[in-house]
Amino acid sequence: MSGHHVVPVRVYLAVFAALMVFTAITVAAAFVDLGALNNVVMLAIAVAKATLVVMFFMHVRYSTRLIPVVVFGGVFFLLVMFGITMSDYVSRGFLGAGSAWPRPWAP
Amino acid sequence: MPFKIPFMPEQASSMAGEVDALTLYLVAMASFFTVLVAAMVIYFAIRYRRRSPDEVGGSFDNSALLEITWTVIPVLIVLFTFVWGARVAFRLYRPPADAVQYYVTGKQWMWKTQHPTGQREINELHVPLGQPVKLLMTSEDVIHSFFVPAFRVKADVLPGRYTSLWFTPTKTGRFHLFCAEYCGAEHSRMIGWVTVMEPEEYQAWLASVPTQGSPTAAGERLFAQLACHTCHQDAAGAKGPALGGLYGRPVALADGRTVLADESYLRESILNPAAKVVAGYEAVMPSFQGQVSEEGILELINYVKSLPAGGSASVAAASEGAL
Amino acid sequence: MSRTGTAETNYLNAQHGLKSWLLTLDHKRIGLLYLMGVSFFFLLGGIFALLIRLELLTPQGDLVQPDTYNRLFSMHGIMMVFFFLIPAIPGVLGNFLIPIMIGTRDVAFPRLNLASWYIFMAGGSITLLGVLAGGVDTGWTFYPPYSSLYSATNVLTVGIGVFVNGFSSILTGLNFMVTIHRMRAPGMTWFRLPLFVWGHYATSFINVLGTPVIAITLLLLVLERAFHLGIFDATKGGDPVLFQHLFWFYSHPAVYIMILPSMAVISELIAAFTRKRVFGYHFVAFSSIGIAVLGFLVWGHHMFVSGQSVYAGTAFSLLTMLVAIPSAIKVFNWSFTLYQGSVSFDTPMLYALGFIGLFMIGGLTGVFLGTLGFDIHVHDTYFVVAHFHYVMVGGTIMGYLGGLHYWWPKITGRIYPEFWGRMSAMLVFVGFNLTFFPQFLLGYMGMPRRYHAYPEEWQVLNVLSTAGASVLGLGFLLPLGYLLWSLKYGKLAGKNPWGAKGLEWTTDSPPPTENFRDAPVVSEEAYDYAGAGHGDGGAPAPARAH
Amino acid sequence: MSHGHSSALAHHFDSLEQQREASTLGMWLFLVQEVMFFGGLFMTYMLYRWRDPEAFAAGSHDLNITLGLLNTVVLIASSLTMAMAVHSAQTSRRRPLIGYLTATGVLGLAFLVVKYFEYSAKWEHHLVPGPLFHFSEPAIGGRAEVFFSLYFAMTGMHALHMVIGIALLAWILRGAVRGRFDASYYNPVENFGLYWHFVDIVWIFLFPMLYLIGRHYHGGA
Ligand code: HEA
Ligand code: HEA
Ligand code: HEC
Ligand code: CUA
Ligand SMILES: [Cu+2]
Repeated sequence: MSGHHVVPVRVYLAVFAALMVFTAITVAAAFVDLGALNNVVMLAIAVAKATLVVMFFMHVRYSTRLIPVVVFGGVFFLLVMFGITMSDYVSRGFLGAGSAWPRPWAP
Repeated sequence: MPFKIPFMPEQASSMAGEVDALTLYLVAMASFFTVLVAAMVIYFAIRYRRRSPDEVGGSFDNSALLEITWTVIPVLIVLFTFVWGARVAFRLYRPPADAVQYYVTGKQWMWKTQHPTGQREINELHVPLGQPVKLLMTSEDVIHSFFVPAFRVKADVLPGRYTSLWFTPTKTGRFHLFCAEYCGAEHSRMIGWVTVMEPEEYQAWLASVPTQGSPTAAGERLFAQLACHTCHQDAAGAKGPALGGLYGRPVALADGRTVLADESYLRESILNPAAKVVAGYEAVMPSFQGQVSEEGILELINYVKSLPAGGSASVAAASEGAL
Repeated sequence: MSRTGTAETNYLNAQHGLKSWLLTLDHKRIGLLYLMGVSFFFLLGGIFALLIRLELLTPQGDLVQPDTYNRLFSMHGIMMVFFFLIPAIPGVLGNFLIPIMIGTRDVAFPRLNLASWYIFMAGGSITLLGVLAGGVDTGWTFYPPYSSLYSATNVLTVGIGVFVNGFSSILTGLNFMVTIHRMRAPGMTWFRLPLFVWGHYATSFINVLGTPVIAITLLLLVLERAFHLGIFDATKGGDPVLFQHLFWFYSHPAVYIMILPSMAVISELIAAFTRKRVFGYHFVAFSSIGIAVLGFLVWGHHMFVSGQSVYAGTAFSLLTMLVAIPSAIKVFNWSFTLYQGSVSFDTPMLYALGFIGLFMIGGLTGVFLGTLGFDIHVHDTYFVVAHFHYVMVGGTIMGYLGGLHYWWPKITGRIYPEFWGRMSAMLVFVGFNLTFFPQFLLGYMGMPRRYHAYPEEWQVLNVLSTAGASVLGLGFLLPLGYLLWSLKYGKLAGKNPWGAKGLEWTTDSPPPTENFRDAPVVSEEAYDYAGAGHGDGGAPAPARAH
Repeated sequence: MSHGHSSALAHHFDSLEQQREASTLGMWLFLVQEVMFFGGLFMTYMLYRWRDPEAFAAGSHDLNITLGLLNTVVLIASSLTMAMAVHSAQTSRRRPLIGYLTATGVLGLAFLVVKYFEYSAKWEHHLVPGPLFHFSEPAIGGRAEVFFSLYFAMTGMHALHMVIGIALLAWILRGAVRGRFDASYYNPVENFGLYWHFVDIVWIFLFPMLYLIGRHYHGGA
């Protein structure tokens, strides 16, 4: 059965190396001022690292179909929480003065 | 459209009729479905009642046509309902341009109100008939909610922020004012009255109430008292920016962002000046947190709002967007 | 196999002694443990409710002090929601029935199941401690900054109690999901599952995804109160409205945690008492999933006047409208199941019919509340109170009682007295409407909720409501009496007293510890009363002519 | 595959296979639950950072990036040793299993020790939210408090998970020493591994979000 898949040790080592490299990049990038891009890079790298851990260390790549569905389902609802809540705050200023939780906007 | 239906509170604002019309539609819609389903259930239950102990039911147990019918029709109905409800709501949110601003501060457990001309009241608010009124509201402690059933308006009143609501009274009389958001022991006693008067009567009433001057005047006094003017003077080389004509204008900040100078921004500038530093100035303004009451802040804001642009005579017309 | 129930060993008499109950891993016994727990909390919550209604008999607020009143409705809401309604149907009926219905010996993780009960009781006990120490007065919604900085009551204790209890829900949901995925008997495909199981699957999904969010939110609240972190404090740059977002992110889906299991019961009752397959099986099954998923997108309808953005409010209003559709589909399908059925009016069916009517009114008034322009006026008034009692009491409790009566013979091996059953169903129905219908009117007239005193013009309707509550209380007390009575004196039930379909009716009453003497193999659709699979619409089949 | 472990099969399962799949699914659902649990904290972080990026950058500036980086490396390394432990169990090698589990535990403890030094430094610098809180930069002042509240809430919750993890690890290790696990039965090891990796992933997000956002913050504005 798929669940008994034994992942070769070199895969683990490769993943570990990749995680280390990503860590180095993310720290290095943090010292360079990229403006808003800093956040994008930081998050992209964190997501990539997490994906590696999930796929290889946690064997999702080798598991039955149900497991990825569960994982991505969970992440999806997390994004729903983030997205909808932020949409409230972002749109509070739209109507102009008065109600906005003080917040910058570009005219 | 004034009409009187039992169990409806008095209609005393320009929006009350619109809300009630929506309500009547909703009740009609719900009655239709309730009667439909009840009739169906009762009829089937009697018509197909069990006649012998080992009888079983028929095998007609699905129909795509029926499923589509009773999915699509409710979808259309709720979409229609949504649109109607949203239209009413947007009208409830957007005050007319000629609305006059009053001030409300919620505090455990009382409503403090102030007229544009400076008169203060507690748990009472007098307003003239036919005049659109906008309330700018904040709380000194917990969340409260300003609710006048006869006007069909309600809005939460939050600490650290301004919210607003508006109404145009269409009927004279005294109307219940409730706090609708639970706020502690005396929540149910945080109640009062909104009194709607004929305009002349209102003027007479205003004259009869002693006042220390308009909020703007009070703000001016505070401005001097707190020594704001030492930095904010319309002179070159002043430590702080000139405040004339500030309200309603976008302000460029030191970090490159731009903010709209609305009440919330002014408030933040006084309580937490370092949060948004104006481009070209040092962040030397001290915080006045704890030194001015919520009402004091409102008065200061009022005063700042009244300052004419560039020292010229015309008071910047408050271009108040909707809420 | 011609064994006849109670003479044999069954799960009740297989072992004796308190220890055999407190350490049991048998899902059926755990179900009974839950029955005791939730009944206790229901009675407690009910007593608080009666005191609320007594106070509201007169406008002056003369029975108790305002802060006592505030504790009453807070504890009433907290007990009823967190310690009764959420655990009731999954804990009692779900636990008892899911493994039997899918043809297996137990849930996937029996030890975890028992742990869930202990966590539930621990959470309940901590909360009770808070109650005994003086209660809490924040409302069941715990809004800061009142709860974090101003309330002088036991917010910490109760908050921790509810927090702990959350893990019971999460673990039960997890257990059910794994059980349904991995433990089905041979031949029990997804679309042969009874709708009861589908409903609980959808519920479990919400439990696993939603409950942790309220857990962390309450934890933040507790930390805020204890250490003044500033996270929900406007004077420190936090936002109290964020709490509301996080709270309702769970607590709206939680209302579906409360109703979906009840809907699951209703599907079973309708099928059994019409002796007919539930109309539109697939639609009913998928609408449960639809409710669970859409239910996560609408929480902001509790915040229309909270200072939330108008645009967000509009979007929430639209989504709220859509979440009503799957419920509508269910109501129509249940009603149409009666068509060409063989309808009998035993007690469970009376509850089921009552459910349809009351849930419909509750649900439709929910749609009212989702309508933006309407909600601004009635938010935080008795209209909302009436709405949610229609769905929670008229809906969930009706379903719970219906289910309890229906499976009582299976659970205990005894039949309850039918006459008293029907009496209580009628009393509940009448008392319920008398209690809560006037509250719609009060709400529209403007009576705010959580008010200890109110203007005199509203007294008449309040008196009606209080009168109704006493009838309702009686209606709830009756079953407590006669169900206990039937344990000893009820008629023996036999395997299948209702002539119903479903694996649970093929095993003994009460079932043996391992549920089935021979492991079942499933070869037919659910509710296959007509005998030959199921028809494809079109001409009515002649099966009724038996 | 020999079934030397029929005692490992609980009575209500039909096969070890079914039991294993059930426990794996259960563990994943538990982790999804954990994702939502931490999600509430991340939501709070996101909102307040969006609202006051400067205060967050200033607060972040005061965290010790060297220790943060060290802990990141320690934790990722412990994830590797944990993966290797599962590998050893899958291939029925008891000694390496014990070794890797021990290594994982030691690395976990190392993480906590570093965390302890970080926390005590914060305490000394008055960066713990509460009445003693004091942020040295006047332009930011009390605004940084929410950042530190979140710093402690998030890393504290993470550390709590580490502590629980280490306790569980001790229990797994005991099983390993007694030879309970081999290729035919290792799902406790595997499931514990899932938990441990999850805790690692949380840190993978916490590290850049808390430590790295203030690197080019130079005070003032
Ligand atoms: C069991 C619990 C339960 C259930 C199932 C529901 C179901 C629904 N609820 Fe309710 N609700 C609560 C419990 C519940 N609610 C509680 C406890 C509160 C108050 C919390 C507090 O503040 O303390 C509340 C509050 C509440 C509010 C906030 C009110 C306010 O505070 O201002 C709103 C607003 O949208 C709402 C909407 C809905 C909707 C649209 C549904 C829908 O799911 C209903 C769907 C059902 C139907 C629609 C009926 C059947 C359909 C037909 C008969 C067909 C025809 C239908 C159409 C044409 C639409 N609810
Ligand atoms: C499952 C949920 C549930 C249930 C079942 C009930 C059941 C009832 N509820 Fe409640 N209710 C809530 C959930 C529920 N409620 C919630 C969430 C709130 C909001 C709280 C808040 O604002 O924070 C609320 C609020 C609420 C209010 C509003 C309070 C206010 O805003 O000021 C009222 C007022 O009438 C009320 C009444 C009732 C009544 C009469 C019942 C009846 O159905 C109860 C009938 C049951 C009994 C009566 C028990 C029978 C037992 C006995 C009779 C034993 C008696 C024994 C002795 C005296 C020894 N409830
Ligand atoms: C020590 C000098 C000083 C004092 C006293 C002072 N301010 Fe300021 N104020 C400043 C400076 C400098 C700025 C611009 C930098 C900033 O935004 O922090 C400013 C900015 C402002 C702004 C935002 C202006 C804009 O253009 O956006 C407002 C509003 C304001 N101050 C109001 C007040 C009020 C009201 C008081 C008295 C209660 C006050 N200030 C007292 C120095 C001062
Ligand atoms: Cu103020 Cu309720
Ligand atoms: Cu809701």
